[in-house]
Amino acid sequence: MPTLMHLYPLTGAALVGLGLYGIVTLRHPLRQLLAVNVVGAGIFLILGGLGRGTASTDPFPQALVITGIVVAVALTAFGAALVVRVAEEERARDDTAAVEATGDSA
Amino acid sequence: MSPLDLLVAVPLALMIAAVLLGSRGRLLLLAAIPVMAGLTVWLLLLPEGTAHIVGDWNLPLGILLRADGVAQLLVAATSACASIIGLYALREFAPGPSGSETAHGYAFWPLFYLLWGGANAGFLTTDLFNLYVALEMVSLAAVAMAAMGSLRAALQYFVVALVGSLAYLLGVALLFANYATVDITLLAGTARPDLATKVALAVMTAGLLIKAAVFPLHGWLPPAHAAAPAPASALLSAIVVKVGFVILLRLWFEAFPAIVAPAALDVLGWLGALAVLYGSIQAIRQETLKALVAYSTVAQIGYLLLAFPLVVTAAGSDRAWAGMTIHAIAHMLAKAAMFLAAGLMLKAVNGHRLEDLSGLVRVMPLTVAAFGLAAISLMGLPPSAGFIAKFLLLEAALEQGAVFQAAILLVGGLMAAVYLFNPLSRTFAGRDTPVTEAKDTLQTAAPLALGLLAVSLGFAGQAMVDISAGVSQAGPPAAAVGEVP
Amino acid sequence: MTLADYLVPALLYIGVFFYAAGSLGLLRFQDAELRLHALTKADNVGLGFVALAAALHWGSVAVAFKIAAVWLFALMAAGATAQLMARRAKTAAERGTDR
Amino acid sequence: MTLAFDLILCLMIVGTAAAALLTHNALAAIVFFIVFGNLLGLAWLAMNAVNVAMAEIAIGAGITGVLLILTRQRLMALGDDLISAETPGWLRAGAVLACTGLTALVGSAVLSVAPADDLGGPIAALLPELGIENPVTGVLLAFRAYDTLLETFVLLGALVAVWSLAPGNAWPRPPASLNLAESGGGSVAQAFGRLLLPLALVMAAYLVWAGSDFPGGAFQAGTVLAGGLIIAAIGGAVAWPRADNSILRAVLVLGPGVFLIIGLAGIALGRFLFYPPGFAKAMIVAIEYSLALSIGATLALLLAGRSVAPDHRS
Repeated sequence: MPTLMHLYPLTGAALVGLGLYGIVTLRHPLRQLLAVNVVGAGIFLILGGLGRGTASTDPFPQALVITGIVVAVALTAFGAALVVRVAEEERARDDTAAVEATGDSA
Repeated sequence: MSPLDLLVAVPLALMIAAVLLGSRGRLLLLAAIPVMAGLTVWLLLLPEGTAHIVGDWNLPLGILLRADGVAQLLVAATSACASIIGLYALREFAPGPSGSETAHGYAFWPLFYLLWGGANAGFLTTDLFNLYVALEMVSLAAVAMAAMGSLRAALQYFVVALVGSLAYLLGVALLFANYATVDITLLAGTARPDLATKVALAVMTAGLLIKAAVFPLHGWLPPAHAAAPAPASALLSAIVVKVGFVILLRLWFEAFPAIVAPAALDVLGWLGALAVLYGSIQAIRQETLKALVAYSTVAQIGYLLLAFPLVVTAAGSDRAWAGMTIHAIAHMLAKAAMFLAAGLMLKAVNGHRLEDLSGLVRVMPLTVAAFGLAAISLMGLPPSAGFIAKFLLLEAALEQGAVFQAAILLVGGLMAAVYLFNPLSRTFAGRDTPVTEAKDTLQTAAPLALGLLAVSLGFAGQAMVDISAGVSQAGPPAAAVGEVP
Repeated sequence: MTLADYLVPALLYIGVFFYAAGSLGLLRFQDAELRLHALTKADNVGLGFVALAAALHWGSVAVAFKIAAVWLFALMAAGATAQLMARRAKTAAERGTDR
Repeated sequence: MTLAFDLILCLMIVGTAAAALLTHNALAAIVFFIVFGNLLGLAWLAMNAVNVAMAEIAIGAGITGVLLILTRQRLMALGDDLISAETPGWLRAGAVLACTGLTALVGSAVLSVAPADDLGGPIAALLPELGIENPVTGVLLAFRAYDTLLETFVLLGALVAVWSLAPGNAWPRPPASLNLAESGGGSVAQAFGRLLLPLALVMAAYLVWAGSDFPGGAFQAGTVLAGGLIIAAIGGAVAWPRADNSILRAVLVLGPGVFLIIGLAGIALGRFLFYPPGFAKAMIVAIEYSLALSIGATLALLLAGRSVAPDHRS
């Protein structure tokens, strides 16, 4: 029986689908990282939104969501650093290749 | 006092020390090994079904820690693998000659303890959300270690692992909303075959299959495992993939056995069979040693899933359960031994291809022997632990008339023989390769010890079967359950 | 109905008007300096009116004090950010790049 | 009125998320993501979850947003134009189908569950034992303290993992400077940074203290602290320390360390993470203050990134 209380968790379900679409179709890893965060936000909305009573909101899922948000930012930060490092390495490889190419022709 | 929490707390305390000291503090490992060994023995000696809550908070609010057979065996194997891999890594991740430290040398040690503590936390808890946090501890350490080898492969691994974790977390959210608890022992008592439960189980399983690198979701594993430094590869293949596998066991056989359709188990069994065949064929085709060993992991994970339909069937289910669990720890020991041995061999010849190995047995016989011992267990030859596992599974399969599974078990063993014989035979044949690396006793001993353990554990087959049977099917200890609204 | 009951919505409408003006400026003005000008000045006045409405609505001195602190803080943050952005825009314009 | 508000908010949340995912411009995507995060914060407020709203706005929108912007800037400095390669049409069509299917499946699973506050009652009954009034803090630091303990190690581990990416010649030098105020006339940014850092400290201390009884707590406080540190770094008021700075390392492990020690001390009294009766609040506040400090430093350094080589500019 759908109720108005389902509005936010349903929004969460939509975010999960949208985010997954982003992960699949976006090719740049930073954009994928952003999409992953959208999925995470959707899951949190489902977790917290289904814990709402008529008068109060269950503090238990709220705490789980806060834990989840912190874990998400930790992983996102590492992922972002990894993306930058990969780009840096590829840039360095391109530069070396360019230097070698000019060296050969000279 | 209880080993259930200390097995997590001690590695975390060591992680703090490692953050403070970096590779200068790496010799703390020598203190950690006896402590963790003692805690592991204690864990193994605990009476069957020992469990207690954390702090003073009963279920469903609190978190229950429990020593069942799976946890006991996997924690023990993790202790053995981590200790020996750590000893091997002492030389690899050490300060340079002038006392200067590298980022890898610094970061390896905190990540190592994070992985160790996270894996133990995952094996010992019965709480699905707690398992999520443990899973992320392990994944984070694993990706960072993979990045020490290949950044590209690590990035791919990272995205895949993140998607797997999120799928798992989505299931946890649905289960909590549906049952107002995320404790496996409580879920087992109240499980209903409703839509939310089925969707939750489906997305969690999909996420965990990705994390455990089950065919066809294995694509990330070979590049990441093959490129990482040898100790990191060993940790990834031995320990990390087992965490996802154990959560699958918890979900399918503990929380929801009552509502799982046999057809669903058959699907997992099929996936396992495909993984065995595909991984083995790929391993045979590889021309570099570490890629071969990595594809062997894909194949060996397949056996774990192959056993799923055997376990739920009543007849001989104990044997299939034991075979599956023992296979998990046999693979841990053997694969850790194999990656360490492979690392030493490749470093010695300064190459990575199979043909670089020619004549190596004359130069480093002990390392080749370690590789061979690990191969014996992976092929499932007696008297190894791998043999016990495959024998139990085969017996269970034949008893249940599961000819298909039995055939896969035999074919998989033969294919393992093919792909593992190839590198071994190269070390015996041909010209001698010039060897560059100076010998290090500890590093030579490490894979040998793991290989010997993998083979000799076969003699403890009955003991392992007995331990693995220690599943507290009876539900949570009465004292641990509070007022359920 | 007390005076506050009329004042609160009135203040809110005034606040929203300034927000709308600021947003319009952001969209319509030509260069970075003008846009910043619209954003920081009009929007902060708007925020001030909304804050005033909120303070009146709750009608407690302690809350009003907190809201005033928030507004002051937002003013400082907007000023400092706008200054940084304007300087960046200026150097970018001098260099002839658009970043 | 509320229904209209909820509906519009949900539509805006989905809309900003879609914009963040579908736009070609990476900067626009990030900006939409930050707006999305702030709208989510409003959604949590509308759901009476103030603690989560604060965490979402501060961490989900704030820290993650700054992180994405900094990462974009670093990538552009490396010549990465951040253009996501066009994916083939069949893949997009398949993804649309699959994701619509998943949304429908998850959506119907969501609809099959009746929203209910199941554990609020039992938690409220136990709070007097702890001596605190904010139930979310109670869950985080008592009932689920084990989760929270492990989570703080995930955060610490993430920083170590970021540090592990430092190139060979860079370790253990400090991360790249964020200072925007170096080239003369930077006094406004600098003054703001100088002013903000002590304000952030006071604010963080208040959030921890208030967090026992009102919304707030160590994670929100740590984020405020991290924000202050970042602004101060942008203004040039603080410089990043070297990774081998022992004071820095002590600050980073302080929170997890105190948490672990209190947990282990509980073993002497009975069980891991057992708080002695009557001292629960004191223990929780001690853990939270040390955690807030460590979380603040960790988050700020996660944004700052890893060591960079001496000649590196970004």
